[in-house]
Amino acid sequence: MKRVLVVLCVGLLFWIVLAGVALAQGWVKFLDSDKMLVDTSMYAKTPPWKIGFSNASISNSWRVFFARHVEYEASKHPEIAEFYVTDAQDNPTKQLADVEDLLAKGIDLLIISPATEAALNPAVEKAMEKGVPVVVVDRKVTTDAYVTFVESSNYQMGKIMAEWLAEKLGGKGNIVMLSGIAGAGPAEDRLKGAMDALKNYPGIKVLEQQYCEWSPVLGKQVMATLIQKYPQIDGVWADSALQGSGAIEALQEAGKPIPPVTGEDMNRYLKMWKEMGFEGVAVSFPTWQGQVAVQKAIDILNGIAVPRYVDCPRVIITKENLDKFVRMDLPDEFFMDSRLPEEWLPKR
Amino acid sequence: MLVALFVVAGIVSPIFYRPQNIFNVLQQASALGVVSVGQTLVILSGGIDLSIASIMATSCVFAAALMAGKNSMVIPITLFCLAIGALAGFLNGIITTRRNAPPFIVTLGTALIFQGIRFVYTKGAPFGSIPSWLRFLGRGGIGFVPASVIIFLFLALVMEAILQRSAYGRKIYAVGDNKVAALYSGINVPNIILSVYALSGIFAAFGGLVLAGYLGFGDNWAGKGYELDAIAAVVVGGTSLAGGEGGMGGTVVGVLLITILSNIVLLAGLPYQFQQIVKGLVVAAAVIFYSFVKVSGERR
Amino acid sequence: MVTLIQRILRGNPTLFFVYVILFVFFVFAASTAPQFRTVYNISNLLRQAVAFGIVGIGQTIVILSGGIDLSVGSLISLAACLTSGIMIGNPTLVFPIVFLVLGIGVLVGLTNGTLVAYLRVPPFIATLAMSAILQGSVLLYTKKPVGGVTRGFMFFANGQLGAIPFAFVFWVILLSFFLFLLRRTGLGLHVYAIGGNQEIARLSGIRVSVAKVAVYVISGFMAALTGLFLASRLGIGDPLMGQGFELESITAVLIGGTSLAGGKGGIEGTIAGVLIIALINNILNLLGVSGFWQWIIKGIVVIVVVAAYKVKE
Amino acid sequence: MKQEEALRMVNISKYFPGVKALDRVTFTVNQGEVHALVGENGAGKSTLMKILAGALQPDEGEIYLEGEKVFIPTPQSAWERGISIIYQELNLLPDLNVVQNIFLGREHRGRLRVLSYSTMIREAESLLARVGVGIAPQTMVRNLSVAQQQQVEIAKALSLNAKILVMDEPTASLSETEVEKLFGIIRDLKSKGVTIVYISHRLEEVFRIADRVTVLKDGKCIGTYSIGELDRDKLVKLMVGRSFSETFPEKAKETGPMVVEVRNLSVPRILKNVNFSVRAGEIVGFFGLVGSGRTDLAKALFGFYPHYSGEIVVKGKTVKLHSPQRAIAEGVGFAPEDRKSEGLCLGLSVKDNCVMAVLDEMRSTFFLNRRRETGLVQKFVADLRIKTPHFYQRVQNLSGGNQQKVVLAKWLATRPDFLIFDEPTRGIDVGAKQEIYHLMRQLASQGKAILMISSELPEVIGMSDRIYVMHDGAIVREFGWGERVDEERIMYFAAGLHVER
Repeated sequence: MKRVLVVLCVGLLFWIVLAGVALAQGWVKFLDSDKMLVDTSMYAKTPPWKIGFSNASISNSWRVFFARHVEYEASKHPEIAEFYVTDAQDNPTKQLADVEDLLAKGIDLLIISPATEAALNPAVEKAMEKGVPVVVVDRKVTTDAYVTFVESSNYQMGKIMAEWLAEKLGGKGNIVMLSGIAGAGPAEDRLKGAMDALKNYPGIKVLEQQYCEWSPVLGKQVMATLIQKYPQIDGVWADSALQGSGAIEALQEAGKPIPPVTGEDMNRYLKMWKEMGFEGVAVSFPTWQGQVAVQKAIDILNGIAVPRYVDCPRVIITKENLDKFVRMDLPDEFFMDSRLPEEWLPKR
Repeated sequence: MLVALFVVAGIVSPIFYRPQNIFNVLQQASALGVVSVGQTLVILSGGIDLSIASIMATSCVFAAALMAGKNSMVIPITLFCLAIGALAGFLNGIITTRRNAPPFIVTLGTALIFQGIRFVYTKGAPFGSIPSWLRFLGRGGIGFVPASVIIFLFLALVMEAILQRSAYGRKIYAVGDNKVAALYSGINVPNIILSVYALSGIFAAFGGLVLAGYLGFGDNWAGKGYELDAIAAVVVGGTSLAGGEGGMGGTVVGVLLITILSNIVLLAGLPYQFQQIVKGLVVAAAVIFYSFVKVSGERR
Repeated sequence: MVTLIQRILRGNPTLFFVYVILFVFFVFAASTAPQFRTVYNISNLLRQAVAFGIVGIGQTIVILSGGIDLSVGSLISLAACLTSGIMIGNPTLVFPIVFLVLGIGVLVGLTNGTLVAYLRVPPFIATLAMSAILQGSVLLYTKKPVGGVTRGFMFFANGQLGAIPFAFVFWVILLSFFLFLLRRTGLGLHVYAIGGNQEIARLSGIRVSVAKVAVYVISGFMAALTGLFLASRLGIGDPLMGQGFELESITAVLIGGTSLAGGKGGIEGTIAGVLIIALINNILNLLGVSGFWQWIIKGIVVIVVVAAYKVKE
Repeated sequence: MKQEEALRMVNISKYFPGVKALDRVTFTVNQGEVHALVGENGAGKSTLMKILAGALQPDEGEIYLEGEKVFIPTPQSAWERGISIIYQELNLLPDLNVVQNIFLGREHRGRLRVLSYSTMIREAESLLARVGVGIAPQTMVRNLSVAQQQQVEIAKALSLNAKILVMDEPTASLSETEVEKLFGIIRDLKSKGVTIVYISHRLEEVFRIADRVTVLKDGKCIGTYSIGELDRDKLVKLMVGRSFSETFPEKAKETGPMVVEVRNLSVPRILKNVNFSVRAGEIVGFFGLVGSGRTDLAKALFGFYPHYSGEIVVKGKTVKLHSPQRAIAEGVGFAPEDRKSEGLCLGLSVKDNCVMAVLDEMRSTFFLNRRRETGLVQKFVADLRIKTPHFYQRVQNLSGGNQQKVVLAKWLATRPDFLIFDEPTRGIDVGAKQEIYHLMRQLASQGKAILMISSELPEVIGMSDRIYVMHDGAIVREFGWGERVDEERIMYFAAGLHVER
């Protein structure tokens, strides 16, 4: 009895600490509703199904890989009679219209990758009100009106990158931070994650944080200027390999030793890393989130309970496993944490 | 004005004067410079070209894909990319002249079409790589002078010479000043306009190659925003949006001004948002300045 | 009937042509996509047209006066962000915020107008610069979607009056008002006159500068209104949500047959232009055309439509 | 009859860049008179009237209306004081309708300041009836002929119920009958006590309608005369400061070979079966009312209507003139009617305009040859006596006559065999007119064939060796060498009266 009590107390204490940390970290979701399974029996339907996928855009290669995963997974399920895809071209207003168009087609389930978080609330609410279950993927909505949310946390991604960088520098040094598009959800989340992580490393001094629009051109230009401005840059935190690869080029051309630079699973970055041999880390923002989203969608329509929240585990590529991911023969803009079979890769 | 900015830049940050920084600024200015040369021609003839950025990216993507890292392919594919640019410009020109449609909207449409074409071609994920020769064009240098800026200044100089000294150049001014009078003087106005758009397309494609060289791979959005920056540079350089007035000299200054501006905003450590605000203010101020100079000139 | 058509053709062939195109698109949509014909889809289509419709009205008036307004996109973002950022679900704040936001729109328009009319800055440049300044300001205010609007406020964009979207009714009322303004008031006539020939307008005793400022104020007001509408439609303001509105609204106006040189055209055409663009989007979605091809098709449609108006010199 | 003073402008001065347009001009008009204001182009007439109308502000000077000192800062304030003006260049907006144009800037408003078109339309109808033109008030101005537009302008001026009405070259594009109608209106207004200031280059009109004349020259007031004190010669002498015994140069004594022969030239709906010829050394005049197709004929000869039918023979060779470039290559030159919008690039320099049509000839290898260019320009500036401070002066800063000479220089540079002049002296002062006439005759005597289109009868008769009269797109009469011509006979055919016989 006593032992049971002790176990219980320790367990409780552990819970409280964890909850406290979680609250402090702002991942409250993990603990309340998010780990829960959602009963989807009311959405069960006999095939054939019509599924709508409202994509935010396919205007860059990450999004193309993401969309391909969705379509690849959909193609594997003969139960899906119709699979409609719309492209909002990065415009939330158009996406709202797209969702309305999809609903007009009488879809049984909506998969949505919102163009901007929060702004697509009315779209998903409308779908749920009509009894169409919604799978949100990649970027979040702030309403509760969805069945499941599949993502890979941008906050975590930024945080892991920053922690790696701080550890690599031994907790001490000057870094610059290069973000994506000011005002874009993923960029801001990654930045927030990084900033929160850096609070634990008082020795790390952020010399400057600038936005580079996820453009390799701007990444290179901004870095070239920052090199002039700061004689000593010990590390570069870049929230994506787009500006990251530009920054590496700038460093290389300035004839500087390349300090640790963070990146992601974009082949360009991996290739540079392999060729130049600097200290790098790639934290993937998995393109296969889309595949998971379709799998969850199938579950829902089969009436199988799904988790309220699915976090797709990001791959962390380090020096040790770099060779497993980098492919010198593949194009620069390929994302290597991919689950696509060879024939589904974008090709001419 | 440029001198003033140089002084201000130095006050904001002495780093500005470092040779390496000047090198960077010049290098960063050159792709914008090349496309602004084309934009100047279009604006002088009384038009406007908003398809520049799209042509740049298309050329960049095609260069990477078709050169595939092989130096032997640089020259043929460069020609191919310039041909694509010329084609886009030709489309702009032919519709603007034959159908007398507003260039603003026609070039916007062309931009969309070529955006679609490059994505369809690459399926959204650009492939291939940029061979070392082209890379030298984009990032190499002779001593402290970037190769790309030599090309930019050379092109600007050649076009200025053509504008001021050749029959063709004079015709561009005439068309920009008064299309009807140019027509009545036996100038083949549609052909001039057509050629100007085609040239702008070629310059845009070339700018895309410079950027490809700078960047090292095919990027679907290389040159994003350059169409408006180029217009801003041309206008800041004193070329009138109404056409028929201005020249390359001003454009070179305008391009440097816009680039230096970004540079000193960064050197001053101002956040990105300020860069936009400052750019907006400077462009507005420059144009207000010109209009005052003009008005006081008239009242002289 | 034949004489009527002849009269229309002689009076305003461009307008006639736009509506023919609209009709053709409509018939095409209705015949190829069965889902198109549902009441639900049509009411969606109308609702979708409203955002561009509102900002398009302002843009039309600016273009009629011989100007152009490239600052509407950033202004929309600013307006939407302020709306949701200050309201944060508080119903008592709805009216003050609406006034504040519309006031900011007016102020921005006033600045644009002053730059154009009194400081002689070409409208293209003045509003482009304004756009950069506004976009910078929004991002200084917030980098993420902020706050949220109240349920009641969301009725503005999403409510239904029976089968008809409230927003569409609102748009129709706005349209009638501005049609009336352009056709039946001095300001409207003066806008056409200024766009036709500024010097003649001046010699006719029209206060050109005042009218020009008024035109940009209207455009700023309409852009702010669009920002309110979008905040209502999406429930929240996003600092990048207005991107692209400037160029698309101009496209709609020009497709509607209004001349970029000013003085010719009107809101009647813009209505068709806005509906044509909404229809294209709707059809391409219903037909499931891939995003890459959508760009190409849209580009071609835009060029073909403007090329079809052979404007006389 | 006791004359009250309606208007007195005292010591008015106005400066423009590089020019003193008005130099302490004093101008007095009596109540109820028709007061002609004459002077060469650039004498300052239009500037003075623009100041009166509130469109320009004087740099110094005062204006008195009925003895009371006034300021006229805007066009509205001019109307409020009963001053209205019909400008020299048409001031109508083509994309608005007649009613909107007539009432532009002072629309009638009903309740809630809404425009009340019904009242405006009613009023417009009565105004148009008064002018004697039968057009529907809601017609777009774009669809009106030039003469009809001019009449709408007059209706617009009438609508103001002005006490002082200024007419700046109102008859420039009116036919003889329409001019008569206008004079009727002027007399009618005068009888109602309206004061009229009448600006015209057509001196015979001045003598027919004016009570008094004020002469301006080079921005200065030469004097005011009652019409009885003057005759034509005296007036011209006052205007140009020298006298002209003969207005037109001597006609050609002999002609050379055929240069241009046109056979059955037709352009659907524009030209019908036009046949004519022009020989080297002769000036052939074309007269026709507005809409008769005279300018279209010129355009056809200059390659603007590529789909014509019929034959054009230049120097014995049948040519296909399907573009202006082709026409120029065949030795055709064309000085168009509207100098500012068709003839010149106003923002460019004298030099650039002069060489514009021969740019391709100015090349040595690739670049333009500066020396050849300046040589050419120097020659023409000297030959044609173009008054310009330097070759790089923008042509917009030149006077009308000098601008016309630049146009002429542009065409002479192409060394044409055949020159078409469309209204060569429109809006040009008497002195410059003389120069242009002499230049034209000189060119003819050098062996060029010249086709002159004009709507001024004295000019056509005085200048032409032969005259063709056009009506409704066709040539209706040729007056051959030495054939007796007079204004009535020409007008008889031009007005199409021979058909109705």
